[in-house]
Amino acid sequence: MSINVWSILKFFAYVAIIMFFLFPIAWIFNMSFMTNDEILRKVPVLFYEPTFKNYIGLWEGEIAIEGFATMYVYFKQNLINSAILSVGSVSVTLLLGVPAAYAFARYKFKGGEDIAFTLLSFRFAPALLIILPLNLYFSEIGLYDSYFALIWVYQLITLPLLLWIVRGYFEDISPDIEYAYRLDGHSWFQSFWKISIPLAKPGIAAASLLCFIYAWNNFVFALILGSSQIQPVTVGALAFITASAIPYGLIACGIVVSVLPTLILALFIQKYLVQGLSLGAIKG
Amino acid sequence: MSYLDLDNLSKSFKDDKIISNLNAKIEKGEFFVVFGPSGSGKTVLLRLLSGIMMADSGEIKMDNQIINELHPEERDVSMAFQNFALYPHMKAYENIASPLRAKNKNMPENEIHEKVNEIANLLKIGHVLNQFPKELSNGQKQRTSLARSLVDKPSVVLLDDPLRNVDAKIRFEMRLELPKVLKEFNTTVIYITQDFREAMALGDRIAVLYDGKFNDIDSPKNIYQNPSSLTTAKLFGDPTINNFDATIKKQNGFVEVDVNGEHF
Amino acid sequence: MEYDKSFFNLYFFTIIIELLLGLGIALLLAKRNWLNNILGVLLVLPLMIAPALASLIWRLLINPNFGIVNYLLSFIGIDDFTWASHPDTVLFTLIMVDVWVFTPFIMILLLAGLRSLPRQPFEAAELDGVPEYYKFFRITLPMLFPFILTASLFRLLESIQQFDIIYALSQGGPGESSMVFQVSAYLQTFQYTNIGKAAAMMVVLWAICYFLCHVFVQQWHKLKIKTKGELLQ
Amino acid sequence: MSHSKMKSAIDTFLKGKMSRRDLLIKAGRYGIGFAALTKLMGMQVTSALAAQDFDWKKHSGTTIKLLMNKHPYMDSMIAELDNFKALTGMNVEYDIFAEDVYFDKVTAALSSKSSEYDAFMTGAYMTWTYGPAGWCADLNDFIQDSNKTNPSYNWNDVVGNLRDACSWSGVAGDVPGAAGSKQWCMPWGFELNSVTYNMRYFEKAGMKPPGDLVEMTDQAEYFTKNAGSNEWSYGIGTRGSRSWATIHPGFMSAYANYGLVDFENNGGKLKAAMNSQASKDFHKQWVKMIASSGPANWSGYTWYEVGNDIGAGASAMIFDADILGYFFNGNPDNKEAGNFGFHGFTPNPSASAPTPNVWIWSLAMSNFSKKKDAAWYWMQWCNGPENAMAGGVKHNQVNPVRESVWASGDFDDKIRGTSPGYMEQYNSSIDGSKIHFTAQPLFFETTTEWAAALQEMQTGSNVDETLDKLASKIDRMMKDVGLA
Repeated sequence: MSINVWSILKFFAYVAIIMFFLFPIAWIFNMSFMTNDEILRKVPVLFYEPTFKNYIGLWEGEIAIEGFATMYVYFKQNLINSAILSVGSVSVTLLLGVPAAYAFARYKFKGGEDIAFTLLSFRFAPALLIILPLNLYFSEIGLYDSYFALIWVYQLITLPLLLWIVRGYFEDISPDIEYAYRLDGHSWFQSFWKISIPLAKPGIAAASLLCFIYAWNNFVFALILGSSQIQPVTVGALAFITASAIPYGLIACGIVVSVLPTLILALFIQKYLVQGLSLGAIKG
Repeated sequence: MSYLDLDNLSKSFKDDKIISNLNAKIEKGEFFVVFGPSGSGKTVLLRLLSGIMMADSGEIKMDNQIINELHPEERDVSMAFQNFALYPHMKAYENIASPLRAKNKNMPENEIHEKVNEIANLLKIGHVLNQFPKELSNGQKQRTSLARSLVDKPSVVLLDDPLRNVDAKIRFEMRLELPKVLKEFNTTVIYITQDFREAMALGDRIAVLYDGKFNDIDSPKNIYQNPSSLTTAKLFGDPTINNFDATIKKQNGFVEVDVNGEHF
Repeated sequence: MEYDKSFFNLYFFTIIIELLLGLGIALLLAKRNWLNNILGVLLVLPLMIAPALASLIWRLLINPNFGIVNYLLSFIGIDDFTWASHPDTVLFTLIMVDVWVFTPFIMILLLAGLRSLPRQPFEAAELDGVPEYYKFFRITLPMLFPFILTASLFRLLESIQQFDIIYALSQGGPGESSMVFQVSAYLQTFQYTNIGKAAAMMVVLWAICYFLCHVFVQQWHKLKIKTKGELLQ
Repeated sequence: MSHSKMKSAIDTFLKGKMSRRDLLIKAGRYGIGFAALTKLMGMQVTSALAAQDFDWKKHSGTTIKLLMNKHPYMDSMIAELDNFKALTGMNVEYDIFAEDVYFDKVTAALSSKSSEYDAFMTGAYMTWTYGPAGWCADLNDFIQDSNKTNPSYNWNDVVGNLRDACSWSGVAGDVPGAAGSKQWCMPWGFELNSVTYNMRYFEKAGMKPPGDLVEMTDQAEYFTKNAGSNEWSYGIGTRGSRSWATIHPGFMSAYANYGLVDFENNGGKLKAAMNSQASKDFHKQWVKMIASSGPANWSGYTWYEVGNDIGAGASAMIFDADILGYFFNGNPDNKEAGNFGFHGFTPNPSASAPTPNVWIWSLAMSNFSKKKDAAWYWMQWCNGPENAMAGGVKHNQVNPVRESVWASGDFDDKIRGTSPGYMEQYNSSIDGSKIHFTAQPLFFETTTEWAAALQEMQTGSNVDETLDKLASKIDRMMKDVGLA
């Protein structure tokens, strides 16, 4: 009896969660195949002839509004920019953050905690506070409007996140396992590469995914520090709104397309996320 | 000339002296048991010997070479950890093969295969080589860990209370089996335990560690019969008898034992 | 300041709801099967949409003229819900959208945490026939606590600064009802061009974050040591 | 035959040696209609300009960079940009950002004194901050310099109200355009806040567009009350976000029409006047209208939602920028496109004509530009008579700022063909249109507070009290900067 109640509750929990979190997503997906006329109805249309006009328009970058004007969108370039910025940022973060996280987890050196905390404090440096001075600074040293500068600034968001998540995972690995590997005759670097990193993989995977998402979604840094040539999809998609319409179909379509790379990455990473326990018994 | 020479070794953490001015000379091929109560610094000693920790002062000489400053991977020492420290993401076979791959860069795969199987069969784990550590029983984990420390025939094997985390039956079996296996390798063994019976059963010599140094180093028989101090004697007493709250005092040249108010 | 109250309400409610919901979902999805694996990825979708765009879409979803959410609500008798356009409902709306976007963040971290917990304590508890709730409160929760702290730390720091959802949905209105620190700092910087004043506000914000963060990190260290039982060396 | 003679006549005209009137007379003599004349001019513009006694090639090879808002004006500029490049040999780069974030970008660029951008789009209100802060250049230095400005530029062709609105002395309370004003920007396109209504709905309801605010309120209420069985959802669309943008369109236009002011100016000291009795009465009327028949989620409404709603047929009319109605009417993706009528609106029953508050998309020059002279070449081309004509006739450059474009037959034909009542609306409104706000440096602070107060009143708080509170708050703010 009690098991029944429990599983009924569980069923409703699933339904509620799916409805709340995924229904809007499904509706966005749905809208991406609709015209604005079909989207903006008092009573929603459920059956309509799906149009690929939005997708084609995004791809071609030119949307002709019949007898009125031609709308230009630079979404493809925005997508490429987002990809460069996010992949670049996450790569740099992994390169710097994983060894640093390891150092903070393993070596209790003097001032180590202070450095770790300072790095964390970058994360809560309010963007509005630093963005104007940064703009001034980057203009002065000729870094305004460069991918490099943005990837650098993105580290403020991604590096602390990765550092603090991955650090916890490293701390969970028994140091004896690493010592054992070194006593086998492997160098410090080999034990880091072959033991510590593989064992912290679920944490590194989860942190990288989050870093990627945050880099991908960043808005204000790119907006202020870059020309329209290097704007990511987040800024680009807002430009769909014109003086003659809010093309919701196109915006929905832009969201769908902009989410796809992250979704694919998440699916790819998922096996590591899931791996967590299956390696299990890290402690013995 | 002894093979392993510990000269005035000291190690402390903050203000805590764990090991102070410890001396020992260990012969080649000897089964040297370090016995001491928990918290006496046995594990620290092993870590100093293996290079995981560096001594504050004193010297460790191996074959007349000072090895204090050498990294773990540079010392011809292997170790089996109390908690096994198996690599969870590698199968038992790869766990055991690890030292072979590390120290003999170009060892052909078939030779590795041969050596791993040889030691695995000797330790009766030939049938679990294809399993991950989490799929092994504690006894099998322990044997895998031993196999890993022995497979490359190191000059010195450090065994950190290897029987502590296995159940009584296996412990009993292994106590008989271990000396035989180790003899075949003709290697110097430093074995840590806090079980005096185990120490007596296994050791060629026993060193009794407390107060940061070796207080007795002698054959099991001698230590048992002629302990150099009361503390040693107490440690080697049968635990069931000593299971009372007892105060031991030296009074008027006599030893006085005070148990629940009664004097002996 | 006049917006102290909504400031407090917004952050604390939001984070507590996100934590509880994130933990609940993580527990629900902890067991590995095809449904949970798929949901584990799909439920991250809201986080993958930039908050600025997510808010734009939510504005449409809750638009009284065209919004699907309003349409569906009318079936259960809720007509003319005022959402972000009335002081009584604006906080609810902001929290709802924030929860929608950011619960997945907590969910990912806790799910990864749950799945990396060592098994022995659970196995032992199962052998002893310990009841579920006891297992949850005495084993799962304490072991998960460092993860919970990390997740809430990041959410707290983020939501104290993050303004795009609030700005897109209510600009701090109606009236002053959802005016928070960072929205007013944004207005000072970019609309009023009182850059100095805005910077001063931001420094205060930074100091608050610094303090909160410090407390959190200390707790985090303590918990780590406690849950580990022993710290090596 | 007549064409070649006409060409030389146009040349003479373009060189500024013949008046427009003479040109038209000549054209009539050769039997050339106005439309054909315009086309002919368009073809000849580039070569004609090039033939002027003006060194268009002076900055040949220079690249300037613009910071622009995503807007139809910008689209029409880009469409003609090759002509400019051919004429001057200059290169023009531009960054375009969505309006939602555009001014953030401008503020960031200017406040960091970046020389990245040479010219940018702005509104007149913004220059009340940018100008006194030294962020943008006084364009009088260029307009009045015949060495820098081509002879056919004809600054006086730009509607006078607009020219004035883009200039200011920098002294709080001084009227824009008064003596001592600096030209912080130049008008490029503008918006009059009038009524755009759905003709189909009004016909169905048997109504004519509203004569005054009371009638508008009644009509709006009718539409809202009868929404259930009809296609529409509510009566009147206005903005309601917590922002200056809520105050400046319909609201300020109506406010001014009642003769109300935002501040009383006592010799440079400003006193908030939103809580005068007349203002309170007006607010009550306005709040009653939006609360009873505005959009259900009015507070938060931005210009694009106002446009979106009338475009999709949710609202029956809007009291907002005329061009918003124009653009949504023209875009066939909107359900109700083509059904809109335009109406110059006089809210005050005792007023004689509309008094729209005007929004002007303008061009300003960054004071940090290192290529100001070159940037000025682009600016004088961009809002020069030739390009304004091309924008108005060939593209969607409504509303053009030059009287010559409004007077052109082609433009007239184009507007009348698509937008019933639009020309009449313009003609009835333009004389009364200007910036009805008091020019002062805290414009954005005070109007944002004003919008917040409106939101409070719309959601039920007492109008009198709220306005008293607003006025004292604004007085306090003015006092803090020494203006009260």
